[in-house]
Amino acid sequence: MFTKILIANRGEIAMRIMRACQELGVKTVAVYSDADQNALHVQFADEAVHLGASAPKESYLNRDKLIQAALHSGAEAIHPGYGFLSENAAFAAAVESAKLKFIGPSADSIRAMGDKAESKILMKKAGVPTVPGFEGLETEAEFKQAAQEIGYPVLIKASAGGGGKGMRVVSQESELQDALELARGEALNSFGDERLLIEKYIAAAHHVEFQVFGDEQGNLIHLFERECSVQRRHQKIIEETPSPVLTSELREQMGAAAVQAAKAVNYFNAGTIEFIFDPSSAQYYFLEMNTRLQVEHPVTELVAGIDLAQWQIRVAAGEKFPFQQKDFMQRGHAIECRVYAEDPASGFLPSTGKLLQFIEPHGPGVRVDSGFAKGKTVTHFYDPLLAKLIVHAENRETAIQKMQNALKNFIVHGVVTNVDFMQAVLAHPDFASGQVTTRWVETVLAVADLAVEKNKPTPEQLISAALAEATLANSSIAAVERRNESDPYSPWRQTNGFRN
Amino acid sequence: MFTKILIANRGEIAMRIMRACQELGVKTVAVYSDADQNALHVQFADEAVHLGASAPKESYLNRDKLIQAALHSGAEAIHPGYGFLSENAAFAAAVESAKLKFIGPSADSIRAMGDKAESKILMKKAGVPTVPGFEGLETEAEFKQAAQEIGYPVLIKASAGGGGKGMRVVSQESELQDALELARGEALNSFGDERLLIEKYIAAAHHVEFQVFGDEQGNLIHLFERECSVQRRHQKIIEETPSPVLTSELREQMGAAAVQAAKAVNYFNAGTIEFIFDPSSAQYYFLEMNTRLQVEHPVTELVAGIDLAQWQIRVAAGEKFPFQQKDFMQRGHAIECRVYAEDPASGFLPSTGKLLQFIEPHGPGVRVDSGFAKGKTVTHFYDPLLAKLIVHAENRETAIQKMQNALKNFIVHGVVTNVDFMQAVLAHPDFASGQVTTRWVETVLAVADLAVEKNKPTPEQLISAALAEATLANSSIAAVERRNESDPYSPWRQTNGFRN
Amino acid sequence: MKLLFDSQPIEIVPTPNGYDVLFDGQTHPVEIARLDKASGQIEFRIGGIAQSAYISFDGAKRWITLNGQTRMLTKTSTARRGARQDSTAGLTAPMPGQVRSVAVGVGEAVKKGQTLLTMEAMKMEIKIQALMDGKIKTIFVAPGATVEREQTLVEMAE
Amino acid sequence: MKLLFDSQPIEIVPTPNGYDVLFDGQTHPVEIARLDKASGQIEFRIGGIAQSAYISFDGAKRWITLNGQTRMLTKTSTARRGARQDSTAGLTAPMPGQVRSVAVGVGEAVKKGQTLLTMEAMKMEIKIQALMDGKIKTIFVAPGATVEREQTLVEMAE
Repeated sequence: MFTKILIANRGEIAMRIMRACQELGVKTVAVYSDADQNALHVQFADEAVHLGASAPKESYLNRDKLIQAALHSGAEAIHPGYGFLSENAAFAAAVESAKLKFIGPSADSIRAMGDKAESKILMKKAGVPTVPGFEGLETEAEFKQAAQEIGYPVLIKASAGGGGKGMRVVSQESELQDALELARGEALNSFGDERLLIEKYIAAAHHVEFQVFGDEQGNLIHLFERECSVQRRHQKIIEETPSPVLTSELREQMGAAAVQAAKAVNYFNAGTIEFIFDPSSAQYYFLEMNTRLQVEHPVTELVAGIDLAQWQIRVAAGEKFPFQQKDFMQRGHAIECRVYAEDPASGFLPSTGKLLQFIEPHGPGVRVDSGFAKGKTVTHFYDPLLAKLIVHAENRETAIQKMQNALKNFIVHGVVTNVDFMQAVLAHPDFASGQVTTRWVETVLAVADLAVEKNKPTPEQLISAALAEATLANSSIAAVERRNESDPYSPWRQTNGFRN
Repeated sequence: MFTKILIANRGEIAMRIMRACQELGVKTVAVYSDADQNALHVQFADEAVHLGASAPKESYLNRDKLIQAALHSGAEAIHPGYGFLSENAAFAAAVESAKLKFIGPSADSIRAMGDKAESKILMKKAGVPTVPGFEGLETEAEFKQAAQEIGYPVLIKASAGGGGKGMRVVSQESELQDALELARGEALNSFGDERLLIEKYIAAAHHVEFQVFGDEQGNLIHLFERECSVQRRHQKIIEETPSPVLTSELREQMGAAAVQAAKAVNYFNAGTIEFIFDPSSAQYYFLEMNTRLQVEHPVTELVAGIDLAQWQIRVAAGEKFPFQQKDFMQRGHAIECRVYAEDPASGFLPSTGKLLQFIEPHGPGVRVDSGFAKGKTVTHFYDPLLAKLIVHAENRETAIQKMQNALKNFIVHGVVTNVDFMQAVLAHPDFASGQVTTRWVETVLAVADLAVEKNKPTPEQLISAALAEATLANSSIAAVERRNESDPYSPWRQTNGFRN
Repeated sequence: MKLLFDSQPIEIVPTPNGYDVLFDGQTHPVEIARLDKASGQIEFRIGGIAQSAYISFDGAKRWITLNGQTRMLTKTSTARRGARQDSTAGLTAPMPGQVRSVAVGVGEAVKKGQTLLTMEAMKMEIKIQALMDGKIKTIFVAPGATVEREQTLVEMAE
Repeated sequence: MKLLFDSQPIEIVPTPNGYDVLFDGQTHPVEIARLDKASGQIEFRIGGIAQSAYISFDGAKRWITLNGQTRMLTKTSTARRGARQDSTAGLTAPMPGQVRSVAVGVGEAVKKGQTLLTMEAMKMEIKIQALMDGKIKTIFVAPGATVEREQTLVEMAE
């Protein structure tokens, strides 16, 4: 086992990994930017290295600084977390070149899965179902013929693309020509590459992904699925497992396909195969592979009964993964809610500020993976994830109840959060019946109504505000809080004298 | 389902039950004594009823006051928790007479299992193994013959007994006469009843108990065992499941015996069959039944994947328990450490005072069922349990690691706790090999050494104390804490004027 | 004590048992059960029904959580009412972030809805669009600039 | 600054980088990394090794948790040293609790080890036993009385 690991990340995932390290008896090195000098992960680590300015490219995305920090602090390995450099093949390679261990898959695996078009071709070869479509077409006639073959509606998207750019849904042949021109222009502008691909458009799709895990000796299995269809702007908000739309036959098929996909790139460590699932036809298609630990890994941990973060470190240290597929089963139901600093009533605009209150819910079956605490500041430099609230219960119904109650007891002041919004999702009949598709938040859930509902304060809210004014205002609270603040750099010496 | 429940208890178990109620959408009524007016369970409940003075008989043991409080507040049921009136058949009967529901077994079941000698006879009849021995003997000659039949060493104990009184271990025949006389005298003094029983003395025994659970329609199953051999003064300190000493064959046999025992008294709701287990012979013997939820129920919840507190309420409300024996399996390993306000170095003397610091550990697989918080006061009126720390991991080894790390992060100041003592237990090779018997703490673990080791402060401790003096002392901390204290009865009005 | 929250006038008057809170022509008698200044928690009763609120102070803002719902109210003084400018000519940053690009120049004529500049915050791109047809009068920021919430970015003229 | 903890003399002297802490003839240079007054947490380095301590103040007592181990130190002033009475004649309550029964009367002769009274606290019975042979001089408590830690219960004479 390693004696010291550098965690090249921040927020809740840095905390999660450091807790795993503590339990394994491994020392931790945190890294931080200017904005994070007072952050929780810096305080929690055994030591912390300052990287640079707040902008990610000066800090958490700066490969050289990270590797230097690891070498300088005597760390033997780097855990990348998720986001930032976690899926950067060049970083993984550079880490290994510096004789450090990259806690994740090989640089080759990351590279192979990094390009959308290439990985799709690779998966087709490996016999993994992909969305029906064609790559490498050029003329309008070719596209027209392809569209007829696939059947409308079709999706046109940039080969080099991502983030919805250069993407067009075409419902009938008459729209095809315009769509091709527009998509080509956008693709060229955004990626400097006008190549397009065409595939079947799946209107009401679920996002169902499979966790895979393997050691460096070639033992790789899957740990079942996660249903991640509750999304806004292509970003997941609520995840759960088991998926309410899978039968056990489908689960077995898709799990086998996920293992096949991962083995096609000689995968090891934790990874996720994302599928698009069409409930109308019960068909599933490979979407992409995430070559790192996912944000939503806790639901798998709870339902499969495994500590993924610990095992990531163990297998990176050379341990064999001692389990086989048959050792795992899904037990109970787990749901994760991502508590974001954002305002759902204003189009999910991020919200920043100092956390005036931050009370996490507690109780049996309630887990909070948090990167913040009362008094900490949420800045605009990084993603708005404050904490993940995860519950585990006997079945989906009780898990929903548990989550609703836990959300009620999660109190955040100082930034606007999506907590109340997630309550609305959980209380919706479509969620109860498991019919939420990836476009559901945008198309079905009446976000506008939520905003309207909030316009008029309730009598109880007005009374609370008035009571606070009468009892708490101008009291010692504000003064006390200021005095309790700790300043990490020039602490007590200016203010405290010595008594001899 | 009920709309409102009164919880006739305090501390962590009151909190545990109220959390279950919250998730079920059931309103809660707390009760409290003078000493507990500021307690956590009072603040957490939807409403709270004052019972009376701090002495238990004036408050938590006062049947009439509890029933009146339930009737007055409109509660439909009473949950007794553990301890206090939870195993009092007369209370259970009185609750039902008041047209309230007692959340637990029937008064008849409680009564049948309440008397040690009677329940032993009942169990023999039901074919449940009991410790070999005889009841109803009178003359010394009868005892001598019985002892020969059983084989020395034998145990003589008061039929009406409990708490070790009137109990004598006899290793050879020459000691028998004296032992009988002494035991008779003690039995008469303590219980007004000189009847004795004789049974085989099991020197190196494990305490292994089985959780049973049933509904009022007659479906009753077991939920596997708990190993509770780490004890001091016959009180459990650390519990775990699975037991390191059971084979799967033994588990199946003992589980079946537990179900048989419970069915013999038409048991429903949560209960526990305690066995003495002799590892040298692999024999098990019925010891007694606890007709209520146990302190250590969380380890079962984690390893069996069930919420016992919720199901207690559900089946009391008339729901069927929908599971069969085959629906359950043990997954992973769970350990519970009871954090007591007591000083192991001074013979586990209770410690009281105000909690100056109370930081609970957090993290995946770590659960804290707590009845206290920073600023609360631990009084001498009730038992010294501050919180239960429970971990769940893939296997026993990682569970021990997780517990060791969690204990390291549990910080309590203001009262002495057994946290460091439990670290010593967990680190002991006997614990690692699962060889701890019920008398191990007293006979093997060198408590004296622990005390000596603490006598001399370490250099780091001295340095910390000196730094605190230089940086924290006479600072704003003390003043701030005083100002933050909330006074529940005459809050802001004396101090705050109004600004118009 | 007269208050104004989100333009709602409220009066609060101490009583022997607690307070009377008056608004919309109604009087709500309130009893205080417990007050925890450290956490900003107030437990009270309205008409016998127990309520528990968490309240934080943030300048004129009040963060209130009640029954698991959080909302923000703004305390205003009568004097400052109506002072808010609703001009469509000045474009402000909807949140703190960094200016990524500026798509127009001073003096340029633009159409309503046209993107004038883009910002970035928390991995998200935000387009600042013209609220009317007109001309660019002043541009206050350059690409790369860090801006605060409600900082004016561009001023237009008709 | 000179201190005395559990009879151990310590001196602490500010330095440009933090403090020097002196005891047992050794000087330990300490650097402060972070100080959180709200939680009483001090992060510091001794000889380059990071340490994190939680410290609470309780009159003269200091509760210290370091590396997951908690211990209490008592700060004493040199003046008060040695003032503690070690008499075996006065019997004090080892902890707060309630007197359950008194087994002896004033003037009664008792043997060392004989139970004089029983107390109850936290469901536990505690026997107060004579520390020497002698006579009961005074009994300060009656059954049912609530007593504080270190309150004198019984006084004996030889």
